[in-house]
Formats: sequence, structure tokens, C-alpha cells
Amino acid sequence: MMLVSLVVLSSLLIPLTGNKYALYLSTKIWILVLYAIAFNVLFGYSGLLSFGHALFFSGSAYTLAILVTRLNFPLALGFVCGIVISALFSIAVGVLSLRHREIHFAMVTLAFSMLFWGIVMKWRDVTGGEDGITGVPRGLPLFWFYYFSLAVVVLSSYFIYRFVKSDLGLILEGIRENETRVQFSGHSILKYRLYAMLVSGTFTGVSGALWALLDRTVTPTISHWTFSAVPVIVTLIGGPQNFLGPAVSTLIYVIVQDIITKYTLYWQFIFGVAILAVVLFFRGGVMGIVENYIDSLMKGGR
Amino acid sequence: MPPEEMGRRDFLKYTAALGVGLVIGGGIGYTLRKPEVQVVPEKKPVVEEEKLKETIKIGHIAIFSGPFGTYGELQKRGSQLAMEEINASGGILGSKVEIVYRDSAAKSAEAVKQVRSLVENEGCDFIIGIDSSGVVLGVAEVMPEVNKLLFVTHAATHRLTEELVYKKGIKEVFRLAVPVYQDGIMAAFIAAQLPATKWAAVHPDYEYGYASWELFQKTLSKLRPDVEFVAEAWAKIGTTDFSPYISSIMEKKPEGIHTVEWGVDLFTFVRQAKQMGLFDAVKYEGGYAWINPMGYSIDAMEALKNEYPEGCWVSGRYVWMYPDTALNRKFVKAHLDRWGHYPAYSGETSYTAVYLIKRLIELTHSLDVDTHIKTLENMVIYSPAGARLIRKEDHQAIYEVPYGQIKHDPNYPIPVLENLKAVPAQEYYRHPPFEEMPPFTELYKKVMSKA
Amino acid sequence: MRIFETQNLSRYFDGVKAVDGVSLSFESERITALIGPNGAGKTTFINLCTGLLKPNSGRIFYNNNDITNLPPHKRVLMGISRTFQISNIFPGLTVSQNIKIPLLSGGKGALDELDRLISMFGFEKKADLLASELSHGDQRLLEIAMSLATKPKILFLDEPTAGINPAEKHKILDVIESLKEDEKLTIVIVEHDMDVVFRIAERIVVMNRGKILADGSPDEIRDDEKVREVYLKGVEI
Amino acid sequence: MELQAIAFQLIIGLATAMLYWIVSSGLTFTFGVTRILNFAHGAFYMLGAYFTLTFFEVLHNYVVALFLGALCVGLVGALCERTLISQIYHLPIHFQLVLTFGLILIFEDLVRMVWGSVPKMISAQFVGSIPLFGKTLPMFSLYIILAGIAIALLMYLMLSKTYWGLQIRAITSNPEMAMCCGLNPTFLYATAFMFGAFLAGLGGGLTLPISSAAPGMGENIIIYAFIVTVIGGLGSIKGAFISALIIGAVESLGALFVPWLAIALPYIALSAVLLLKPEGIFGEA
Repeated sequence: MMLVSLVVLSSLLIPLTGNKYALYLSTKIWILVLYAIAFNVLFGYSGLLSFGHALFFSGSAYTLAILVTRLNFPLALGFVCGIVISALFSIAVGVLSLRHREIHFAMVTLAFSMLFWGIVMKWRDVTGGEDGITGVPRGLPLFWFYYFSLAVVVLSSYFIYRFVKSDLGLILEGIRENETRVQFSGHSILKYRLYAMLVSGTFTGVSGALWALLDRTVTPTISHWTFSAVPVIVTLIGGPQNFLGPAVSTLIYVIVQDIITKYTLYWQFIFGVAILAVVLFFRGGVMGIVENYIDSLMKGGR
Repeated sequence: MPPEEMGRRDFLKYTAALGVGLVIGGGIGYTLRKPEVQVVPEKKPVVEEEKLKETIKIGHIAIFSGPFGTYGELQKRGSQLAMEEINASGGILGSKVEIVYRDSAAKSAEAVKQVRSLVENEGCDFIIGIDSSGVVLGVAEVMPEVNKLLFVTHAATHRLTEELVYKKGIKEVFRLAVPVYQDGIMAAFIAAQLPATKWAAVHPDYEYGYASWELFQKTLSKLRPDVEFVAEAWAKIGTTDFSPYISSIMEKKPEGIHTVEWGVDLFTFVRQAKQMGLFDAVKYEGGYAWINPMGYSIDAMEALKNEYPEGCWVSGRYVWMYPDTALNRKFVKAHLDRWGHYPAYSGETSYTAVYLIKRLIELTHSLDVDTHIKTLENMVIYSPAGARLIRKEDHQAIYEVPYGQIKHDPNYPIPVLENLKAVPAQEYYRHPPFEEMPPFTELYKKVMSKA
Repeated sequence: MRIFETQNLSRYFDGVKAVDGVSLSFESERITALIGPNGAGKTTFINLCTGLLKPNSGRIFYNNNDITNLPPHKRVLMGISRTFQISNIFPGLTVSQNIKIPLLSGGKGALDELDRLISMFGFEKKADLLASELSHGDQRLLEIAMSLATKPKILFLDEPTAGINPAEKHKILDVIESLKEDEKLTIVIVEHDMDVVFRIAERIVVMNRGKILADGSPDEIRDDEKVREVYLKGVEI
Repeated sequence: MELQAIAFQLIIGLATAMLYWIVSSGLTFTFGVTRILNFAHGAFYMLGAYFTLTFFEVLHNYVVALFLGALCVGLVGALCERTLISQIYHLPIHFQLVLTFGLILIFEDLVRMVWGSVPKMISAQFVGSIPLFGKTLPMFSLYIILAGIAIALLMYLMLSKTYWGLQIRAITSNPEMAMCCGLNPTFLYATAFMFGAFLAGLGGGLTLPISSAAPGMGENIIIYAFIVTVIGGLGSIKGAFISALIIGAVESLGALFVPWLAIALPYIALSAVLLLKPEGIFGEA
């Protein structure tokens, strides 16, 4: 907890350094941190691998962009509507997909999100097709938007933290560990999974809405399945069983990618090798390594 | 300046006429504000004064990975060549030029991030490049925020210049490449001269395909009220088997095909269309009523070689044999010597972008964005692709690129173009909001009377 | 009083009749043992009773309510609980979390039970260990504790002492006997170990090939010729 | 629309279907045996095209180049299995997705390093056409259809007529039992993965004459292979064949009747099937 407050406090200072790129990149990291944490409610805590979170992300981003640029909604209302749409999407997808497990669940969510991608590509009058929607107002200069995003992300993460550490979260962990036993503990699996889906989808929507405001543009890339793969990889690098794992690895993911792309156009190769290394040698994820390290320190100290 | 149809031997004469035409502002109903003609790559003695900056940094963003990684490669050949030439001859006012290449991965968000990284972290003074329309629209939005100039060398969406630059006033964006006018409007001018009356489309299933086809239909039905549009096929990007699309099109018995397929999909499509007899179906005595605006891209020519049937109407955003000027010949030779390939259209635009930046700095002795914008507006630049007028209103470089028919010439490693046809550029760069012009039919008569 | 009843219950797997027309009823506060050779259909029968499987035909009644089509968690909420042949716990969670999850289904106030259950099973010092770190016997006890946490009226135990050393076995049996006395539970136990069966059961039901072969008090079963033939043959009683 | 046109469109669609079948056959086979969902299957497909291209440039014999190319991909696959995939058999499914995703990135850039980023073609093969329903069916469609059937036959023979196939079927239906019977799972998993990669390479090589070799070419097709595999039921070879036929027909009739919807059709089909039968047509729940 101390570590978290330290990070949050020090990140309050980033805008004051005056480096605009650092400001932009760290805003983006915050948004992706929320995306990963929200995704991990479903994956790390309920054991459900969604391959369609881009649906909730882009659902909210597109709703915001469409309402604000085409129907002249006030920005705040657009923001809220975007999140509400994500919540509705997550309930709908949840109802239709939660009967499925493992790879089938992944495939069903993939199918729905790609269906949405198809709609985005085809409903050009509204979504702008491949070109997407540009000129979404941000309402704030980047400097203040950074603080706004930071506040939203920290509050959302805190809510998610409280959620997964609540009794509800415990039951979700139970579902991940042993579905049958949860059933025979008198709980409806579907109901709790739906809760998890709702929380996960809604906060993914929050991050999507922030994303639309940061780049002021939405394009179909964020509804494509490759964008759904981002939190999966990030979560795995960080370690899904730790609340902060996805957050830490998002930081690493974005910064490492940023550095690699700076030095070589063959960045995919290096990135691929890094991913292999994580899967083969650091399966507990980054946080797993940190925990082991702390453990060994404490044992050594005794 | 009268519109005319071009043969290769008329190049010199025509180009001279074009240059003069642009200078005196001879366009119909369109006045040019006394532009200066700038010979961009002319050698200048190194100016003995304080350097503006140790190195002038240019960020070049293009697609370098995935199925369309070629497009970054082709652009890089142009901009790197320009950089090497400039540095070899003393740089820009004594400053070296450095180009930083970054991969957009064809994603808007990634490109936006790279723009910021290049400007705010690497200290780049200019951004050039950008391939696809979705990406360019996203990038354009951030240019005022990072307060640097963007020279678009590939992406073609007309929405960029019409909506973002003209209507919304994003003045930091300039485009050196032809927009989809070339693919839709100009294609319709060519189509109007062909006997075919039933046209069909095979397009990639995304924005560029829709926009080109819409412009084509709109323009062609004005030019030739007798034509019909009988079928359309939308193939997803990365289609391996085009036969269902080809046969569904052939079912409607078209006499002409308009296709803006490009890259890998174009190779596949042409190869399969040939074997399914789609070319035979649209044959007329002068060739094939087959219009492929980006058909003369270098990757297509190098991959397809003799497989692209002779007599198809193709174009690009620049074709290396046009115009036949000393400058263009020099560029093509330098490109061939350096890379062993003919320059691609995006190679030319990237090359020109770097030289334009050089000239701009030499003219203004400054790196001030507003000064640059003022200088660029209504400037005429003389580049390998011929004279380009940068239209003040929408920052679109107006120049003309001909269509020609594919010809297999044993003297060249790739097919060449013959029977080149060009319409004076300023006459077809006219889509709302730039419509103040005589009716299409008038214009069409002029084109025809010269044909 | 009859608390639980099945009528003509059948379940087939790929044409094999695992449970074939079984009609049984259980009196409240009695311990019934279900025995039979491997593949007799005992576990399948329990799975049908608790809702893990759906029957192909037949009906199930609990307190005279038809529960044939209810999902497992609804049956649990009505008071039907169970353990599994292979310990079925949450290995990655702590002991107290393991017990907490079933307690949570009991609504507000149910959590007060947590400490009582922990001390009842002697888990005071192990409450914060991961369940996977417990010994095999403790894991079985934990599972019983978890099934008790839902406040059942009837408890199905599937081989609670299988693969456990004698010392721990007796501990488990003591717990089971005390459940009947203190908690007023109806218990149905599947067991292979005849010592266990004859020690605790008040009634024994013998199954063979999906059907009921015999049903009676331990003494009656001991003397039943058919049973001796198929099942107890060679076993010294 | 006349019936002949629809029939012809269906025949054309059969070629598309066989293309999807060729790509998904190896994917579903590998999954059936090893329970590994190989995202990098598309990368193997791409490698197949490039290897075939290179062999063709040297040997000028397409058929030989095709087999050598596919064989090389098989070896690459076996190498990957031994060094990487074998490390994660016991791990949950998401490790496979991420590991094989890493492989895609690596192979993609390797191809760009070795062959360059400009797409390459070989000279046209199987030129010509045959008359059918008053139209002309191109030879390459016929060739793809025959190749698809040949692969189906090859798989059938390998699995039902060889000792290896018997072992593979044994280990697929009951891994524990198979190991008790003394089968060598290491060898079987490695060869199964190799065979899957071989089929992917064969797919890439087979499409070379009608298309081209390009970096990222696998990216486009792999998602369709996934759709086909999931609709058919993961691990079901028969299912992949049938669902490839369905998707081929849907796409080809879609091109004729609802061209504007083309891009979304496979996803509509996928959603519909998954809602009705989540485990796929021939899948096991």
C-alpha cells in the first residue's frame, strides 16, 4: 500500500517536469493500466479468459465520440453514456457467453467483439468506417487531462480493489479455483460471473472513454481482436494473481515497447523474444519475481 | 491551359506548358496568387552564417511491419536518398539532416504516439510519411498540439484536406501526394473515354475503397449519363481467393472494371481475374476497360511483371516516366543507382518532402511553423513529379499524374506505360468545397476535343 | 419422517445404466450407508441427488418438494449438502476463506459461524494456511466443514475416509457421529471400508449394477445371502 | 437469379472452403492431439509460402518445392515444439496463446530480415480453365479443391492406416491410458506438432501459385482458420472440414447476394453457431 501511494504521489509530479511526451505517455499508461486491471477482474479473479475486451473498450470510446461529435452531447454526458453502454454490452455478452468455459468462452467473446468490429467498419455514416471518428474534444489541456485521468484511474482501481477483496471477490476466486465447490456452497456461478463481467466491462469502458479523449480519435483498431490481446499479454507478464501485477507490467510493456521501437524497425522480433522469455522463465510474472525476492529477503533476514 | 492527351514524346513540350500554365494561373475559374516557382533540389552554396540547428531532424512515420510493411520500405528509399544527397552537398544551411524512422503498424494510436515521441522526445522539426487514411486523420488532429508541420506522402483520404485542413483549419498539415481524386474523379475521366457503359467494382472492404468508388460513380455519371453501375464486390483485406468475388461480378456482365485493390491483394486479384477471364470480359479494341488507379505501383509491377495484361489503364500518385524532365530523369537514375529499383510513388513524395523542407528552411532562415505555413501556401514547387501547387485553402499539393496503359517492354525489367493521358491537375482536384468550376460536361468536351 | 426421496431414478451413460430405476427414501436424523462394488452406481446416485447430474428419468423429492430440475446451488440453499470422493476444496485459498465461501450463501450473520466451525474442526492454528498445504485428512475434514457451513439438513458424504491413515480416519468418523447427534443431520455415506460402515451406519443400502440389491439394518445386511455373494464374498465380518 | 449461377458460385465457394480447410486442418489436428491452440499456425503458413518460393526459385519444379517447403516448416515446427511448446503443456491455455503469439512476432520479423518486406510471387501455375455451367472454372480453383481433398485423404490415411496414426488416435482419446500402454508421449506430441506445422506449410505453399508470399500473410488467414476450427469443434478434423464448407458457401453466396455485408458474415456465422452449440458442430463439451 505504501508503494502504491508512493507511485501515485510521484506520478503527480510528472506534468511538472515539463516533458510533454512523458506527460502523454504516462497518461496513456494510466489508461492502459485501468484496462488491464479491469480485464484482470475477469481473468485473474474469476479465471475467465476473455478475448473480446476490445468490445467494451471501443464500445465506450465510440459511443462517446459519436454522441459528442455527431449529436453535440456535452462531453461529460458523452463520457457517462459511453461507460453505460459498456456496462450494457458486458451484461449482454455476459448473459450469452457465461455458460461457456475456457477456450470456448474466449472464442465467444472474440466472436462478439469482432461482430462489433464488423459493424464499426460497415456502419460508416455513424462510425466513420475504417477512418474512425476524429476531432473528439478533450475539454482539458493535456496537463490537466493527465490529472483527470490519474484521478479516474486511481478511483476506479480502488473500487475494483475493494470489489475483488470483498466477499463477492472471494466467491469469484472460489469460482476460479473450483467451480463445482462454489455451486455446492450454494452460490449461482452464473450470477457471480455476471457481476465480474459487469465490473470488468464497465471499467474497461471507463478506460476506453479516457482513451478517446486522450487521442481525440477513435479508429476500428481498438475494436479489433488484436487490441483484446493487449491485456492478456500484459496480465501474463505481470502475473494475474496479484492485483497490481497487470498495472506494473503495463508500465513495463509500454515503456519497453517505446524504447524498442525507438532503436529498431524490427521491434516485433525483440518483443517476441521478450514474451517467450516471460512465458518460459518468469511464469509468475513480474510481481511473482518481486514477491519471491521479498520472500527470500525476509527469510534471509531471520 | 488546355487539357490534352499525352504521348511519351510530348512530355517535354507538355511539361513546359504545364509549368507555364501553373505560373500564370491559367486554370478555369481558379486564380493563382502569383506563386513563386521554386526549383527544389537545386544546389546552393553553403551559406556562411550561424546554423539554425546542429541537425535538422525529420521524423518519418510509415508502416514497417505486417503485410503492408512494404510501404514503409518504399517510402524510406525516397526520403533516405534525399537525406543522403542533401548531406553530401552540405546539408541545410550547414545543418545536417537526420531522418528518424518509426513504425506506425498501420494503427492510428501508435502513429499518434510516435508523432509525440518524435517531436517531444527526439526533437524532430518536421514529420513526414503516414500511409493509411484512418492513421492520417488521427495524426492530423495532434499536429496543432505538437506544433510541427506534417507532410503527408502517401495517405489519400480526401477528408484530410477537405475536412480537417479546410473546414477545421488544421494548418500544420500539408499533403504532397494526390488524394483519392486520382482514384475516383480522375479515373472517371479515363473511364468516360472508353466505350464501356456497364461498370463494376472490385474494391478492398474499407474506407479507401468506398471513397474511390463513390467519387468514381458520381463523376462518371455526370460525364457520361449513359453509364450504369451494375455490380460491386467488397473483398476483405488479405483475401487469398478472389474467385467468389470475381464470379459474382461476372454474373452481372460488366463492360468495365474499376478497382482500387493494391499491394498483395492486387497481385492475387489480377492473377485470378486473368485466369477467370475477367479481363477478356472487359476487352475493347484499344485495350481493357480496366481502371486500376494504384495499379502502377512499383511493388505491383515488380511482383506481377508480365502477368498484368497489356492495355489496362493504371496510374499511381506519381509514375516514374512522367514528366520527362531533367529533374525527374535525375531522380529516377539516382534512385535506381542507390536502390536498384524504380522509385515508387510514395518514394517520390517522400523524396520531395525532404527537399521541400530543405528549401523551406533556406527560404525562411527559420524553423518557425507559422512562417513556414505562410511560405508554403500557394507555393509552387518543382519536383520530380512535375510542378506542384500547394493550394492555400486545403494545403493539398496540386499536380497531375497521368493514367497510361500497361505495356511490356523488353528494355525494362518492369512493365512501362504507354498512351499516357493526363487532365490538367487543377481541373480534377475539385470536390466540394472546391467545386467552383464549369460543369463536368464542358470540361469533358475539352478533354475529348484534345483526345 | 421422510426428508428425502427418489422415485424410479435412472441415469444412462452411453447406453450403460449407471443408475437404473432407484427408489429410495431417507428418514431424518439417521445415518444411511450406501455400499456396493465398483461401478454399482453409488456416486452417480449421489450426483443425481445433489444436482451435479440430471436424471434421464425419475423424480427427486426433498421435504415433499419436487427438486428434480433444480440446479445444485438451489438445492444447497434448501439444505442439501455434500462432499466428494476426491477432496473438492479451493486449494489456492486459505482455510478460513474456504469455509467463508459456503457461509456467504447463508445471508447476513452467517459469518458468525466461521469461528465456531474453525474450532469445531480444530483448525485454529491452520486458519491462514492455504488449503493445499493441509494434510490429506485435514483436507477431508475441511471439506466436511465447508459442507456444514451451508447449514444442511441432509449431508451426502462420498467416501470420506478413502486413502486416509487410521488415526485421521477415526477423527473423521468421530466428527461424522457427532454431526448426527449435535447437528441433527441426516447423513448418507458412500463407503468401501466395512469397518467404517458397520461402525456408524444405522441402515445399509447395497447397490449393484445401478439397482438396489438389499436394504436393511446392518444385521440384516450381514446375513443377506445375495449380498454376501456379490459383495461381501471373502470378507470376514 | 438463375440456378446455374448459384451452383457455379457454390463450386467457386468450394475452392474458398478448401483453402480454409487446408489452413485449419493442421490447427485442429494439433489441438486435438496436444491440446495446444497454436496461434503461430499462421506464421507456419507464411513460412511455407516462403520456403516453397525459395525452393521453386532454385529447382523450378513447383510440386517438389511444395513438399520440400512444407517439410522444412514441419522441422521448424518440431524444433519449436521441443524447445518451447513442450515447456507449457501442463500450463493453462493462456500461456499457449501468449507463447505462440510471441512466435508470430518473431517469425514475422525473421521473414522480413531474410526475404525482405516486398511481397514475392512465383510464375503462374495451373493456368487455364475448364467449362462448367456455361461459365469457365479456373484451373486454380480446381487445383485448390483437389489439393484440399488430397489433404483430407492424406490425413485419413495417416491416421487410420499407419501405426503412428493409431498411436496418435490412442493418445488423443485417452492420454493416461495411452501412456500406460507404453506409448511415448514425447515422440507423439512432437510428431503431431510437426505434422500440424507441415500441414500449415503445405497450406502456405499451396496458395503460392494463386497469391503471393508476403510478411503478415498468415495474420489474415489465421483468424478465418480459427473461425472454421471453432465452428467445427476444436480438435475435430471432420468438424473443420464441414465448417470450412459452410464458411466457404456463406462467403461465396454472400459475395453474390449481400456484397456489402461480406466482411461481417463469418463472424455472424461464428456467433450463431456458438450460441446454439458452444462446443462447435462436432466438438466435445
